[in-house]
Amino acid sequence: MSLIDARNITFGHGAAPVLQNVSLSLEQGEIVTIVGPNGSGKSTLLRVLIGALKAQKGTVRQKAGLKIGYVPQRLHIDPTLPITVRRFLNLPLAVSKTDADQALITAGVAGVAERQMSALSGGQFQRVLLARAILSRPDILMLDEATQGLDQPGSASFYRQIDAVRRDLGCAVLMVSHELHVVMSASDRVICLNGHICCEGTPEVVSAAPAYRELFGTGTGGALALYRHDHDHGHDHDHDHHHHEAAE
Amino acid sequence: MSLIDARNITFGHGAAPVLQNVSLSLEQGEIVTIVGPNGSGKSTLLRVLIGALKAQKGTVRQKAGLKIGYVPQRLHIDPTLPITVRRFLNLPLAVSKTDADQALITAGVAGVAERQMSALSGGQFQRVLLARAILSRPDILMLDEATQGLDQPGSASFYRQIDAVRRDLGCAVLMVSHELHVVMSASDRVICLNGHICCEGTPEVVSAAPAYRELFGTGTGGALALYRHDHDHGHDHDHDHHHHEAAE
Amino acid sequence: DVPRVMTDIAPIHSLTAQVMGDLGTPDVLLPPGADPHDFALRPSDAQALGDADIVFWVGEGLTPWLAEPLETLAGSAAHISLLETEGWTQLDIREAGDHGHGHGDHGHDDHDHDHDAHQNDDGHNHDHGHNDHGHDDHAHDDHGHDDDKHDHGHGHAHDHGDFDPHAWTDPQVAQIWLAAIAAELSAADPENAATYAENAKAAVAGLAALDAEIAASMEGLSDRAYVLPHDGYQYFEVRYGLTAQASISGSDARTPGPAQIAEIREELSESNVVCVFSDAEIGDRWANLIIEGTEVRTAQIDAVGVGLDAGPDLYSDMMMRLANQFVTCLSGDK
Amino acid sequence: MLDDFLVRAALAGVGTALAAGLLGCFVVWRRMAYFGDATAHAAVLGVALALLFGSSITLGVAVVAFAMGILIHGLSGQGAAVDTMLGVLSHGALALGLVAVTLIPGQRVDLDAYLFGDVLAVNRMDLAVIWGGGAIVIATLWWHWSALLTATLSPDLAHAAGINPRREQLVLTLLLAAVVAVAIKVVGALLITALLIIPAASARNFASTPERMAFLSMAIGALSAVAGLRLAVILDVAVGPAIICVAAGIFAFSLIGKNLRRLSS
Amino acid sequence: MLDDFLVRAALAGVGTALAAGLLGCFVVWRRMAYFGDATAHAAVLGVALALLFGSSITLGVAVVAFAMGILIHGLSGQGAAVDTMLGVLSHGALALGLVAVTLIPGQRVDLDAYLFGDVLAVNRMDLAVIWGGGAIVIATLWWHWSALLTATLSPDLAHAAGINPRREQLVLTLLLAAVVAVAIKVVGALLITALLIIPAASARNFASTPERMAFLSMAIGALSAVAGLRLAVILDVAVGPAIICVAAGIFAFSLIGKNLRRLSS
Ligand SMILES: Nc1ncnc2c1ncn2[C@@H]1O[C@H](COP(=O)(O)OP(=O)(O)OP(=O)(O)O)[C@@H](O)[C@H]1O
Ligand SMILES: Nc1ncnc2c1ncn2[C@@H]1O[C@H](COP(=O)(O)OP(=O)(O)OP(=O)(O)O)[C@@H](O)[C@H]1O
Ligand SMILES: [Mg+2]
Ligand SMILES: [Mg+2]
Ligand SMILES: [Zn+2]
Repeated sequence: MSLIDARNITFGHGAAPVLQNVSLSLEQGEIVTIVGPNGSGKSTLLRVLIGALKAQKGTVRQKAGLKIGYVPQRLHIDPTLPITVRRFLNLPLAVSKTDADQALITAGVAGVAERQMSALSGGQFQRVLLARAILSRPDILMLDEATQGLDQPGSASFYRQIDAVRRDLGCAVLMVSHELHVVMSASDRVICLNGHICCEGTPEVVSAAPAYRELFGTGTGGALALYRHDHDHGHDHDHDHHHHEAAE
Repeated sequence: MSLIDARNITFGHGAAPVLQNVSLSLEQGEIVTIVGPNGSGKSTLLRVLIGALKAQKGTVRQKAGLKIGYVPQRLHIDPTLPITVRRFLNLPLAVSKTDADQALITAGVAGVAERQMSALSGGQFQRVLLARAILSRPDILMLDEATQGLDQPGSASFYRQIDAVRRDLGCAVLMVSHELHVVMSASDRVICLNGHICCEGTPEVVSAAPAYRELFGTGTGGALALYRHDHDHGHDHDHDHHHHEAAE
Repeated sequence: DVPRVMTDIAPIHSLTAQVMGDLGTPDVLLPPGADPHDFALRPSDAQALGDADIVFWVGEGLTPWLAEPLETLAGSAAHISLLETEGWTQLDIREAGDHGHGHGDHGHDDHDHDHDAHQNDDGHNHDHGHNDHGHDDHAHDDHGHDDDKHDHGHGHAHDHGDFDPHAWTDPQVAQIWLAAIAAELSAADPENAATYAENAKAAVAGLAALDAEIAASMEGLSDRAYVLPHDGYQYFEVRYGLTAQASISGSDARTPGPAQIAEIREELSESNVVCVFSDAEIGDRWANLIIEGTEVRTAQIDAVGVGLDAGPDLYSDMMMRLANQFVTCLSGDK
Repeated sequence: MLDDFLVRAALAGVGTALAAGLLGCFVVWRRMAYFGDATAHAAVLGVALALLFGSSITLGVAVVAFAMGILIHGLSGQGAAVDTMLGVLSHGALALGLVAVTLIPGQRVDLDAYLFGDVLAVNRMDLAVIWGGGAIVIATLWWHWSALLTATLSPDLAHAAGINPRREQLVLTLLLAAVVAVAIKVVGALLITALLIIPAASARNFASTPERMAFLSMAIGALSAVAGLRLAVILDVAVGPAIICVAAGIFAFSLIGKNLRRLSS
Repeated sequence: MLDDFLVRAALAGVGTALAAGLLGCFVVWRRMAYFGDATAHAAVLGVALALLFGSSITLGVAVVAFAMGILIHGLSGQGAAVDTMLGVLSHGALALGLVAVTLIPGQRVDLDAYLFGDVLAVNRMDLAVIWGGGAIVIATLWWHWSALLTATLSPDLAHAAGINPRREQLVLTLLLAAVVAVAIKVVGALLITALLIIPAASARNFASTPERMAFLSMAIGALSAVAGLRLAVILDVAVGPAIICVAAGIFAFSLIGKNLRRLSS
């Protein structure tokens, strides 16, 4: 049986539906990425899957006893609640100190265990969120733009970790990301969402799909490449680059 | 005279200093980017520059009547305060309706003017923040990871806009960003911050500096490229790509 | 031994002090002038209650908040609620406001205590007359207050609110209470019974003289219309033939509503009210508001001993002053 | 016309409600619901101090309310949540006031008037103070509107725009102290906060911009004052609580209305 | 020992303060400072209703407090800020209670005991209720701790962890109603919130984790109860306000202490 199985979800915050007839199921061990333009309902879909929002139509079925490690797109921790990073990692279930320390080291924020959550920089905060999600040894990791605010080494190590976690825990990963070029190489399956699912499949299939190209232009990095074309800072392999991405 | 001139800034939230002896000045029309690992004090520096934090040592001098357009790294708008996007754009100074509509179109969120700020998706929110900052016709735009959460077309259009704004308004731009490869091509000057300024200068100078290479590896995209080397999803131009970024 | 005695308000304290004379000094919970309708219990009060052998208090009708503390803090003491003594006539609580409508029937009836009936009636047929209190037999020594413990359990917590508790404002009632106090003290302290009886007798005589003096001074005022601050003077009025046109607040001195104020202001212009009184329980702001724009006078009255020293003399001083306050404001030009 | 105490009461109620309704929006937005409480409760302390030093009670209340405002302002820079800070100060002040009142030798204080208000007893002088104070409050808010709103939204955005959010907060704090000093006569110390937040919270259910919320809030406040007075006359009960009951009723309707709108959409 | 009213008062104060101190942390974190107020003020309404229907007052208070809890719970799902909602309900209930009490025909009610508390008059039965209730509150919190904390931090994180944040909120709400019903005897309806938030706010200044804050808060609450009683005896003033004055004093010290630590570092 699938870990989680959503069928024909329709959801709207007000009158207009944000998600229409979206179906999605996750199998153990697969890495699935949701891509889509801003406001296309990606975060909403994740929140429906974890049960924070109730779909107006359709059903969400979770495997019994399913453990989800969730990294929300935004999390505002009120400074009135004093909470150290270490305590945060132990919520809601206690983990061993060694595990916690190891997780922080892996996340690249070894020194912050005794710091207050509200006193972290944006990137540090994001790394701690991720460490917590992985520490709970989940069946599914749900990551909503988990690399936002991470520096480049952090971002790279993040993708390496995802892969390691999948290998070690055998868990499924459901990510939302705008880093299309990385996503395409890191996922087993890509879902392109724009209110409804416009296309879905292996990265190769999706990047070739007309619906996807319509949303994101001719290549994954095409948009950024565009910018580069406007400026000339002496990139002698501009064409090469563009070509590379367009072909990806 | 410089638009803003910070001299020997030292600042700490608690005992340990976050910024040590940082000096920075901005001239009209230049695009300066601050790069640095997570927790290196980039956001803190921006907040010292706008006056939200008082430096423990050193001085910040703003040109008289300086107008700053600021996009913070995080902004939590409490849903108790009902505020539409249109009203938000008019704070603190009213702008014409045409200007506001045009700004929203440029930012790619034409339809949201009458929506509540708290009902925007992450990327839509970010686009509105940016539109507001530009609308105020500032002398300096200060952008703290302004492209976080933006989809790729949004991100590309953002960089195009920055350039346009600099041209049209003649304003200076001070950005914080982790998108090293774009930054390097979009900035006149790059400051590499890690508590102190480790190196500074034109993109070419900085990307060649040993301090920079120590922080970010051999190339701007090196870290991400690393990941790609670990996986083989059939990218037949992996090497080419890596080479490109390393040389940038 | 002389029992340690606790009293609730200053007038009761004064009466008790007269009975105890030199044998001892009773304590008082609410100092002179304190508003019995407001709650305040301090640690020293709790201590004194705990130390007491006998508590004399007016009763739950006046200080409903005191019932429970009495039970927990002075559980072993005898509680004498003076409202429950016999030999005097209890008056019903009047409906706030329109006392004056009953001017016609000041008849002398014998006042059966139909406590349930008054809830439904509109107050117009209340007998504000001179009741036959049967004051001839002042020596009610046979009341049998010899049981140590009066049961003030929670069961009948609200049975006492039905008649007006301000009975001490009638010196004749006070005389009966003096006897009750003496009886209770004698029962607790038989050795000094004679002294208590003697003191009580002297005190009763004093009150009789006071009563006569006041009655004389109030002569000829019975046709004067006035407004009471709160309905806490009914026994005084009945005793001396006065009739209030209205009272701003009810017998429990709660804040009046606007309709009440408006009605009184209307009555003021229609009738020949000469004085609107204020007292410590509800303050003078209402009186000032009501007389605004009229020639009507305003003055203070008091029946809880504002500004007087607690002690045996307080009761007489207070009552004389109260009479004077009425006389001063009611006599003179209309 | 002013001879009728009901007319005076209505005018006092409406004047207070207008200023309170406007300020109440900021109270709701900044989660300072306790500010009114803190200052109002401090007023009890003010009464006690005035009696102790034999000064005018109005003066005592005003001075203590302003002092409380400044204290709150100073403490709120400490980083702790403002509402918690206010909760502490509010009840601390009330407790201190209650203790102080009982310590005054030989003095009887009728706290009820300050706790529950006595709008029926307002005189022309009070009316002048209420409307004068209300006008100043509304005018100042009007003048500072944009800056206040920006500072409320985000202190950092305010800094960037050259607005000092601390100064704006001080302005707000002092205005609130003024409203409390004025409103204590109308609804009493225990219910002032209600006059601040209930109209604003009701308005919240229908407004999409801060300005609309502000106007609605003022309108609801004024309506509550007039209808509450009417209710008090009908039931012959104290006016302050009656005004708040009406406001709470309007709030309940606003909730129902919002939900109906939501369902129907 | 229980014969001494001071011992009984101290035990009642400490028992209440322990439960209130623990719960108070959640009140502070969730910005529900008004919850205590709302339920406590509802108690005034409970008194009125009990008299109207001739039922026991304690029962009336408990029923209305729980009903208020459920109402708050229902409304807080509506999206409006919880603290504003609570402010509205709080003052609405107080106003309604004040009006209702004056409407009861021919009945003399003394609200003061409920407004200001009378811990000096607690009997053994009251003590049993206070400690029994306190034990249930603390045990339930202990049992739910992790889930409550996660739900407080972020409802979404709770959902992901299989915790229903609405249910946790309901638990909290009902516990708070219980504490209020118990504490009304000790500090009175007007000051219950103080017992909830002042110890927690003081503890906030020294704690780095939720657990340490909770323990400190309980300790500060208990200390305030004992020292407040002592203070009341020395000054001979009402006990409830004296307890809160001491707690506020501790809070002031905690602020000063925090600033000294900050300066010295
Ligand atoms: N309120 C605070 N109290 C204490 N320390 C803080 C606070 N805010 C930030 N810090 C610390 O100061 C340092 C600099 O933070 P800052 O937010 O400036 O980093 P940054 O360079 O913007 O990082 P990022 O790329 O992650 O956004 C970090 O180590 C952070 O943990
Ligand atoms: N609380 C809310 N009330 C009303 N509408 C909302 C609310 N939250 C989100 N929306 C709207 O729902 C749509 C989907 O939002 P969602 O956050 O799921 O987008 P997203 O795909 O995650 O976008 P992004 O890439 O910008 O994060 C958007 O149009 C957004 O404006
Ligand atoms: Mg999103
Ligand atoms: Mg930052
Ligand atoms: Zn009386």
